[in-house]
Formats: sequence, C-alpha cells, structure tokens
Amino acid sequence: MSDLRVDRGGRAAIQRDQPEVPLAAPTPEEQEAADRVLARYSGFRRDQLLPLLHDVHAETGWFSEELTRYLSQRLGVPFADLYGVISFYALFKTAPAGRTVLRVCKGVPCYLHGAYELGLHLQELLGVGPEEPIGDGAPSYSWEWFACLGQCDYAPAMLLGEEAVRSVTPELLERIVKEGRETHGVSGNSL
Amino acid sequence: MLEPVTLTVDGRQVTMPAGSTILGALNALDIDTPTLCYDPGLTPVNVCRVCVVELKGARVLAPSCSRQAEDGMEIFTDTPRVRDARRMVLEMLQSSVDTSTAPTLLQYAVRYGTQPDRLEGGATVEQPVRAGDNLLYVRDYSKCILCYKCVEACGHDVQKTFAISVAGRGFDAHIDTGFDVALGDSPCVYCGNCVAVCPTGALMGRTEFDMRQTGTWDEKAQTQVDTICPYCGVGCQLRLHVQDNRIVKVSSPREHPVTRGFLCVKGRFGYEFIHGGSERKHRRL
Amino acid sequence: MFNSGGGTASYEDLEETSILLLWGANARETHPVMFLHMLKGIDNGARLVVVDPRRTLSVEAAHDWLPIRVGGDIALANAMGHVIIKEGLQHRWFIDHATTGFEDYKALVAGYTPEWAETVTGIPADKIREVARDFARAERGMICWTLGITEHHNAVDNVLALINLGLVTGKVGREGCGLNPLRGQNNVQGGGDMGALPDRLPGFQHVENDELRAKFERAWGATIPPKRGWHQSDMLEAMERGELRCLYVLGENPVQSDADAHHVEQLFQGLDFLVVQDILMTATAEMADVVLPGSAAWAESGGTVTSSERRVQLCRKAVDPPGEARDDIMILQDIANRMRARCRGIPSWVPYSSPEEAWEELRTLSPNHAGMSYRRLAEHNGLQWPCYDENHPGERVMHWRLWQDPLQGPRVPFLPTEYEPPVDQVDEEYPFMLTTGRRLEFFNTGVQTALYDSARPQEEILEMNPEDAAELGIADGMLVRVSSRRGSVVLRARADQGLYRGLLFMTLHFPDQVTTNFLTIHATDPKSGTAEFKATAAKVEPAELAVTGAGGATERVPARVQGGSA
Amino acid sequence: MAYPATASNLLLARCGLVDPASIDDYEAHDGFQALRRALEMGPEWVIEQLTLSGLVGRGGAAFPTGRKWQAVRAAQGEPRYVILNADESEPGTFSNRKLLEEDPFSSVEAMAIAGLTVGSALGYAYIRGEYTTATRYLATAIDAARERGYLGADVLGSGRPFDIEIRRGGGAYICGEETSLFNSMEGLRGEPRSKPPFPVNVGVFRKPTLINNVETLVSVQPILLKGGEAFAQLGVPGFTGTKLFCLSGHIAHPGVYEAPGGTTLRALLEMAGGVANGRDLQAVLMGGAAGMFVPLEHLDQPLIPSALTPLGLTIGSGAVIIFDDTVDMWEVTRLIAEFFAEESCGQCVPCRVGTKRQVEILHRFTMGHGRPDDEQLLQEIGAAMGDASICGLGQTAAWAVLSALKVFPSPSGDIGA
Repeated sequence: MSDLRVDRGGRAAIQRDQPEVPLAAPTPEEQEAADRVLARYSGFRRDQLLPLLHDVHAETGWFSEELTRYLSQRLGVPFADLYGVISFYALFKTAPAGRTVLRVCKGVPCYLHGAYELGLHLQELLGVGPEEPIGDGAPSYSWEWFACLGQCDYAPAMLLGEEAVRSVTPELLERIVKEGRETHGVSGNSL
Repeated sequence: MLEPVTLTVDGRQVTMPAGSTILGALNALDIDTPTLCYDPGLTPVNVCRVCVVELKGARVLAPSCSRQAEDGMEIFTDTPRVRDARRMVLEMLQSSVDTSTAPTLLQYAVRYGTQPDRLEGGATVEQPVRAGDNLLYVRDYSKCILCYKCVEACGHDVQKTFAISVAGRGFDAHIDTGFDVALGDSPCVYCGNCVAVCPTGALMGRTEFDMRQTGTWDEKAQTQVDTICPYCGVGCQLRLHVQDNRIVKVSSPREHPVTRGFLCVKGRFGYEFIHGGSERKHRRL
Repeated sequence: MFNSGGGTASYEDLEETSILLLWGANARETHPVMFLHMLKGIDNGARLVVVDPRRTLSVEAAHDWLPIRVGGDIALANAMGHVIIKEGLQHRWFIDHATTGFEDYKALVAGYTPEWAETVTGIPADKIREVARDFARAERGMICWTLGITEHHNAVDNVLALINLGLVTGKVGREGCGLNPLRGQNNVQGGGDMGALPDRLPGFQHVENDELRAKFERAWGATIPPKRGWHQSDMLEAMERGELRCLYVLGENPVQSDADAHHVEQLFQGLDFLVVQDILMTATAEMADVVLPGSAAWAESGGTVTSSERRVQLCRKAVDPPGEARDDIMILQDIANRMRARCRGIPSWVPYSSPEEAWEELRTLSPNHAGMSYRRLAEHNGLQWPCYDENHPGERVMHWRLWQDPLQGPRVPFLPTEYEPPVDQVDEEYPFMLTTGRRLEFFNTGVQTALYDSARPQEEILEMNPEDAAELGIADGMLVRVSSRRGSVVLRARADQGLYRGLLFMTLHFPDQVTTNFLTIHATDPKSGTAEFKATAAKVEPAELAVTGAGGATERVPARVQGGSA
Repeated sequence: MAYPATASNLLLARCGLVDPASIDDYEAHDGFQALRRALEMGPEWVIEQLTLSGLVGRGGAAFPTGRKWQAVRAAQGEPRYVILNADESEPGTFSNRKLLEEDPFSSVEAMAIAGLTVGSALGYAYIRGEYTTATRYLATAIDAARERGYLGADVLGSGRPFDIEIRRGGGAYICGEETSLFNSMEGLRGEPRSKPPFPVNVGVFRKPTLINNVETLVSVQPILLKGGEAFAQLGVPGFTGTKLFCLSGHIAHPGVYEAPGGTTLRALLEMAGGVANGRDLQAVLMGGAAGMFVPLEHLDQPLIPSALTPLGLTIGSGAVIIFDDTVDMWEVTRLIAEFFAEESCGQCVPCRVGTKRQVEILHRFTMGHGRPDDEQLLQEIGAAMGDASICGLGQTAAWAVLSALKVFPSPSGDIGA
C-alpha cells in the first residue's frame, strides 16, 4: 500500500511497491546484512535513506542488483529510483569492490605532493588497476582514485576503508598493503 | 487571491496573474521562446537551459520556464548574452547527442546559428539501442538530452509507475530502469507516456522506429485524425497518424481535457486489430 | 442514476474530491487514464480507499484497502450507513431537503452492525467504522464503481446500496462529489443513451410512456411496440423457451463473453438464423448463417461515443475499411429497406446519409442532446449531457438542483436494499470462490488485443493465494484444472499474495485458450440482466492428477503465446 | 596556540588546546557561555549582535548572517530546521574538518544558539562522508551536550527543545550546495534545486531552513561573547571579523590560518612560512577548484570584496593553494576541470556537457595538440556555464580555467610538449 511522502515538488507523492516485477533474490549474506540494518530503521522515512544505505554498504561493500531490489521492495522505494540515488554517490558501489577500498586522493594539493606516483606504486603493489577487485569470490581489496579528501594539509592522503591516512609515503603504503594482506589472508600473486 | 504582477519584457509591459512564470509572460507577449525540457503538464525541472532570459539585477540568466514572474521585473529575451548562452547549450547538445530525430531542437539550432562541429571529437552519449525488451517502443538513449520528461511522466507527474529514473552523474548521467534491467523486469506498464513527452525521438513507437529503419517513414505523407479510443469507457481522444491507409502511430492532443495527452497501453499501441491478422479469427471481414 | 443512467460527476471532480471510494473497480488497470485523474486528486490531498477482494495495482496507490469478500458489498455499504447514522454523521440538511425514505433506510441499516458486516465481508469492524466516518466527515466525497458491483445477480441492489451511501452523506450534486460507474467499453454509456436498452428510447425516454413514444413514432413514421423488450439474459431465456429463433448480433461476441458459455453456445446452435455483423471473425461469427462485414466506427466510419462522464465525443474516419466492409449505419439501413420492400412493399428509403444526419435527428428528439451539434462537439472536445441548447455548456455535475433552496424538481428516494450472498455458494466440493476481471494490457474476449505485441504474454493464468497453492501442492507455472458446477478448464497457476485464502482470479481475455466462461454462472440480475461473473464456486486440482470429464469441458492446454519480452 | 582568544585567534582558539572529546574541557574554555547568554538575552538580541558584527557566510556566498537568521525567524511555516553545512568538499579546503576534529563542541553550541534563535527544534549536521574522524568527534560532542542539558527537550531549563542529528554525505561535492544538500538529506539524488525559492523560506522538507557553514556558525560564539561591535572592529569595514584560510600545496607549513579581514595573500604566505623548499612562487589558486588563479601582482591586495571584485577575484571558501615554479599549470588546470566533470551532477546541460568539453580541450593542451579556436571555445563554454547553469557548481566550474587563460602563457603554443 502506499505511503505518503513528499517529493521535490513538495506534493504528496505515492511510493508504490512493484507487484509485477520479480521478487528479489539477494544472497543469504546480503539479505542478512540488509535485514540487520532494516531492523534498526523500523518506520522508515525517505529522509533516512542515505544513513540506511551507508549502513548496508558498510556490511556488504557494494549494492548488487538483487540487494538493491530487495531493499527497494522492503523500503517501498521504487527500484529505478533507488538505483538512481545509489549511483549518484561516489562512496556507494554498484559493482563488486574490495571489502576494503583504498581511495587515493587526486586533489590538486595531493597531486603536488606526488599522489600520481603513489597511485602507480599502489597499482604495482596490488597488481591491479583502479576499481579492479582483487581476490576470488569475495574480493577483499580494491583501490581507486578519489576526489579531494580534504586532507590537503597532510598531502598526499588517502582513505583506508573509511579512515583517512595522512602524509602517505611509499613505505607507509607498503606497510598498509602488507598488513592488509595478513588481515585478509589473501594469498597468491594477486595481493 | 494574490495581486497580479506587472513586468517589463524587452521594453513592453505585461500584467500577469500571480504565480505565473516568466515563460507565461513571454507567451502572453507572443515571444517565441525555445524550450526542450519544459512541458505544461509536467513539473518544470528547468534543466535544458535553452529558455534562459536576462533578468535585470540578477547575476546569472534565469530559466523562464520555472522562474516566477515578479512585480517590477525587467526581462530581456534577445540580448547577446541570452543568444550566446542558448546557442552554446544547443551546440553542447548537438555535439554529444544524436539529434537527427529532434526537429524542434534542430529548428532552434538554425535560429541561433550553432556550429556544433567546433566541439567535434568530444565524448557522446552513444550507446546501443534498447529494442529487444519489448515490441511496443524502442529506447535509443544516444538521442537522449536528459530532459527528465520521461522520468516525470512515468513517475510523480503522471503515471506514478516509477519504472525509470536518472542514474549516474555528470556526463554519465542517464535514464535507467535500475541496473539497466529489461523493461519486463521493471514495473513498466507500457503506457508509452514517456514516448509521448520525449522531445528527441530517443523514445519511439516500434512501428515508427521500424519504418524509419527501412526508410518508409514519411511524415509528409501522413494524415492526423482525432477520434475516440475503442477500448474502455473513459473516452480518451486519440490522434491517429495514418500513412498509406494504415495507422502508424497514436498520440493524444495535450489540450484534451480527458487525456491531457496521456494514454494507456491499449489506446496507444492496441490498434493493430483493425488492420487484421493472418489467422482466420483475426482476419478482417 | 436517479432515472438517467449516467455518472453524476466528472473526471475533474476526481481531482477536487477529498475522499474517493473506488469500489469493485481496479481503475488503474481497467480505466488507466481515469486513474490518472484520481492520482491528481491524491496529489491534491484526496484519500483513496479501494474496496476490492484483490490487492490490485490500484490498491498500490491507495491509502486504504478494504479486502472485501466477494459479494459482500451491500453488507459493507449498509454497515457504513449504520455507523454514519448511529454516530449522527449523516447530512441532515440534505436528507431533509432533498430525499425521501430516510426512515426506511435508517430502520434497515440499524440491523447492519459493523461486527456483523465483518463476518460477511472479512473487513474488521473498526476499519468499516473508520472509513464510514472519514467518508461522512469529508467535505467532498465520491464513489466510483465498476463490474465488481454490477456483475452480480443483485447488481442493481448493489448500486442502490452505494447510492444510499451517497445520499446519507450528501455527497452528490456538488463539485468534487458524485456517484460514478466507470464504463467498461467506449460506448456503453452512449449505447444506453441512444436507447440500446429494452425499455428506453434515445435520451433515456421510456418506451412505455405514450407521449414520448408518440414523439418518436411521428419522427420515424413508424409504430413502436408499446412494451419494453428483452435484455440479453431475457433473450437467452427466450431462446431456451424456443420463443427467440432468429438473432442479429452487432459487434459482440456473446458465445465467449457470456457467462456459462457452454450453455450459450448450445442456445446459439439451436437458433434458426443467426446474423453477425462484426469486423473480425469472432467465435460468434463462426457460428453465423450470415456474416456482415462492418467497419470500426472509431477509425473507419465515425459517429459519436459517450464516456463515463457523459461526454459525447466525435469519432472520425481515419482509414478506409478493407474489402467489402461497410459503414454499419449503411448496412442497417439497407437491411431495413429490404425488409420494408420485401415484407411490406414499401419503396426503398435512406433517411441518413451519414452518422451526422442521424445525430441531427436525435437532437430534435432527445432534450439531453439538443445542444450538441457536431460543430460544438468538435470545438469543445465533446460536451457532457444534459446539454439542452446551443448555448448550454453541458453539465459537469448532475443533480445540483438538489442543493437549490427551495428544492427544484422532485426529491430523490432512498431505496434500501438487503444483503444477499452470491448464488453460487462454496461447499466442500467447490471450496474456492472464483472471481473474474481484466488485466491492463488486454480487453474483454481479446478480439481487439490478441493482435498487438503486448509486452506481457497473451496467456491466461489462474491467480491464487500462496498458502492455498502450497496446500494443494501447486507451484508457480504448474498446470491446474479449475472446475465449477458447470464446467472445467485447464491452465497454469501462479501464487499471488494479493488474494485472500479461498479466492481465485481469472480473466476472460483468452477464450480460445481457456474459456473462463465455461465456469461462470448464468445467475442474472432480473433488473439489469447482468450475469454474476464475479462469483463462481470452484475447485482447483493439479492438472496431472485431475480426473478428466468433469463437467464435460474440453481440456485445452494453452500454447504459450510469446509476447515481446526476451 | 594561546588561550584566551586573541584578535587573530578567535575561531581556532580552542583548537589543539582542548581535548575535543571532553565537554569539561570545553566548558572550562568559555564553552556554552554564548548559549547561556543567548538564552538570557533573547533571539532579537542575538540577531542584533550578528547584524552589528557584519558577519557574512564563510562558505563562499558571503550572505549577511544576521539577515539570514532574521529571515528564517520571520519565515512562515513549521517546523523549521537548522543545518550545519559540513560537506566541505572544495579542493584545498579543510577548515571545517579542523574545527570539527579539534573543537566539535563549538559547532554544537552554535547550532543550539541558531535553533533557539530562529525557532527550530531540530538541527542536522550534514558532514561529508569522508570525514569519519570529524563525524565521530561531533557525535560524541552531541551526546555529551545532550547529557548536560545543552540539547534535548528542554535546553538549559529554557523550556525549549533543540536537538541535532548527524547525516553523512555519500561522496558528492555538489551536496555542499545547499539545495543539493536538502535533496540528499531527503534521500534523493543530490541534484540542486532552482532558486528562488530560497532556503530561508523553502528549505529541507520544503520548510524554512537556516543553513550555515561550520566556520560561519563557529563565528557566532565569539560574537555573542565579545559583542557584535567588537567583532566588527576586527578586520576592516569591507570584511569584519576573522576568516580561516587553508594553505596547501607548495607551502612550508600547510594548515588552517586565521586572519582578520583585510589581510593579503602575501601576509598569509608569510604566516605559513613561504613557498616550500625555498623555491619561487609560480601561481596561487584562491577559493579552491571553484576559485581562480590570482595574478601575482595582486598578492598585496586586501582580501575584501571591494578590492577583489573589480579584479574578477573572490575569496570563496578561503582555500589558498600555492604552486612553485616546477608545476605544469595547464596540467593543474586540467585536473581541476576533471574534478568538475566528475562532480557535476549532470542535471543541466551547460554543466553536464560544458565540464566534459573543458576537460577534452585542456587534455589537448597538455598533450600539445590544441586547436586554433580552443581558447575561444573555452571562453564561450565558460560563459555559457557561468550564465546558464542551475547552481553554483556549474556557474563557477569554468572560473579556474578562464583565469588560467588570463594568467598563464598561452597553451596553444608548446605547452605540455
């Protein structure tokens, strides 16, 4: 049934669910993660969407088509609409990414402090280009370029998962990758 | 009731009811203003920016389609600034989108003297035609100027079906069913109201698409006749586009009080039966 | 309504109302463009309440859904009346001013407590109270209904129960208010308006009124039988009695569209002479002695049709009909002429050379249509009757006179009606209630929709409650046999959460695959002649296990007709 | 840094001095005194002080803060909202991050003052998603403040409610634009809305909304403690109070510097120790990506609108990026253009296509095969973007490029070769 919300025109708008489209079939892990988060958002309102997406994303690392469909059906937010929102924000992934994502800042101050070389170094260390996931099945690590992280006074900087790493040196980068390899237990020449 | 407002446009005064837009005032003065994303039946999204005008005292140009007319406004619609902005916007569209089936846009392009080849070689929104997921209409997003009309018509403003949305951002922003699923996996009800509002032919009825492919589509040879839909009892006015004694397209006049230009799947696409089929029970008597 | 069969309000009113009861109607699928007006109404603040056994697409857009058990409509309407009167929410001024029979209504609904209605309708008593209060208290309110109300053996009573609800709350005759049946075909309204009813002449003028009849006799130079004729169900009964031996069918496919299709087919086979005038070779046409190729009025000949808001609009010729197909009005006149010449020796006479000429004559005979010239119809995008003269704008809201002080014209009566269960009752053998309806992309017996490239498959599907399906071991897509006391069919099944336990749903769209009307009952409403398509006791079995021969129906496995989807 | 606050150390007074997680520490350093004062003196007094102070929005648009607060207070419609705009994403800008990481309570206090002044019971702190540390400190501060009665159903016994919810951005520069931020908060794509109507009347959830940058709000506390006039006397008539500048790039000591209005770029450079490694200064980008390259002859211009506007310059967010003589400035310009192409929401044509075309042309420059009319094209694209885009992003996305055309040697020659 509908649920009245306010759209950007300020009118009451209908959010309908989608009886004609297939029922979502997320993986059990995705569904569990989504259910855990959804339980914290009973009486969901549309303005809680971003916090909820952050929470789900933190657990799953990305939004698969089926997970998105599942969320759409549970939240009563149309699937296309939900995808439109998810695909708008750079921190949300719609393709498999590493459990941990390394985001190398490519803002101007970081560029001036060797961010480009840093990225190349990382590529060498991990053996993959930006946004290419590593590992079989559940990828554990990936790296990408990212817009200015606001750590310009500590350039070059990057994000390790959600945490900022400041004044990154090649040595620090090597240590991070080494620790990551140990933590995630990824073997082989991919990491 | 709020007081009417009086504004000056290109030196001429015009008084408009409160709540009118600048475009309303321009129309009242018969000033032909280009619009691409504006549609009187939809909420203005003011994204195409070809309707911009100069507003005295404002830092930037104002979109006439959505900006409310205010008492004392001084508007200029044909200054070099306005013409340059309109021309550049059109050039940008021409350089990135296949505008071959967008007659209105091309007409504006001529009016403002665009030189789209200056921007040649840049990125375009070229992508495969989505023709395989249904036999009623075709989506060719290389022709999409992202005017949002289809999204508004499918969503809040008309159908509330919400089968499509704008996804991605920047130059990669595009119309999407969500992970680009086939229409059959979306809530689409095939009303074709997105097709009805599309200004560029990115959305097109299958018959028209096929005829254009084979080179048989000929608008000059077509007649348009208004009649009433043969299905339910709502009384939707259909405009039949006829070529060689066959219906090739169905639309509805935007000004009709029942439809306002919007139809359902049967009215828009369900006309084949009068031409008959090969099976005996479908054969015309 | 109130002696003239048309909705009292307009689509515009849907956009201005405060509460809309969509009753036995799935407008989003069956009247999609009217539903757009309802959606605008919701945008403007209206509350939409859907009364439907199924959780339809319309329900998805509604604020409230009353999942009524099939056939419980009068119980619900009367219980709402009960709540309204008990809580003093009735529109006292309007009732005193413009109605009669309120005391009888009050006495009748006194027995219809919400608690009792809950047992019949399955809708919680408190929900009934809530909606009744909301409807009564709302400044403006409308009730729209379709075949969920009228395809019952007590169709007219159902409608009366809703009218009573409109009267008791004063929700008629004002803007944003009204009682509106949504017409299922593009000219159901116009056909009735033009006298295609057994007791009416054009313009809802009663055939048994000597003065009115005389007016038509003068105009037509002919004698009109002074008694009402037969409606369709009467005709079938007359065929059964052998009184009706010859039938002329125009643009209808009764062999597939009428309830209890087996029986109808037998009756048609027994006719001496059957003439069918149609544009396609329908199943009925296949049985005809003579088939007359007509034309599609909406695109090949022209004329007028009248919509659910009483709007008379012009159809225009856009293409030439194929082969020997002719304009229906000409075929009819030719036949009339030959009959005159052959039977009475009167020379040939062609009164109408075009639909417009027939229309001009109508304008002189039907006061409701007097102001509607073709020119005005074209200029105004149609006009709503009544439209008495060429300066009359047509009536957006009917019965506004009821609000004039002093009252103009007669009072309108409450016509209290009692609840009656469907004729076909469920029992141990037939434990399911089968109801029928339309799907968005298809239409009636599929004659018009079988040919276009619909995106959804052209295939009949039985919808049933998932738990029922699980209990019977029926998985989605499995073939099942559905049987009623009259016949049985085999088709695929699909579980649907939107159906309550014990409810089945099918359409009539694919009679060549699945003749749903083998199952339906020919229990007809004596007042309207409508059959009870909406309530059939049935049973369901996995087809593999089914014993063949029950009811003698041909078992046909539907060939999956592929639509467009990949 | 020393405490108490000095003329040039108002906003940063507590940064690095107090424990950002300790409400006791904050209270011991004037914490919540301004809130008490505001409650005691009433909303009209608060707005009067803001007006007297001459404080203008520090996010870049420089709208008078007192007028904005007054407008929200007077706006029709309930409820009203207060939003702390901490979606600081302007490249080269990091003062919000510093304030939230090192002195989060001052933002909490300022939001409470704002809420009680304009008649709002609920505030939102919208923080860019990448600022996790700042988010944690702010969340801790909000909880601690609530526990002590500075937030909640009855703020300091005033009988009036105010509370704060945190919203994290999703990684979108555009959401720093206030109307995009509203859409983002409402769970939509962060596409900007058309203005007017303005947020003071039609903001988040279509309700009157006070939205201020962190730096602006943090300025409120010293204004109320010292008085609006005292604040105005810092700085100069064209720019009252103090302003935070973020110095980064080839500078000896990158960081956030506070300076009274009227300061110059040269003064800021000196505060930060000059160009790093003793190299020569080649260029200064002021205002971040949405700013412009400053011709070096203007280093001594006072940074006030009356001096900058005629030169086609603005302070913007206060970002100052320093480039030494080794840098390929057209490569930097291309990077900036790329940033906008990636961060454009894509809604309006001039910005969606214009940002893309800028990158393509600048790419030609850096690859050494610019076309003869490329500079002219950049001018025209930039003009259309500036004139016809919906929001500030598109309107300013060509500024750096246009200023580069003015300041740097023509790229159509052998630049990038």
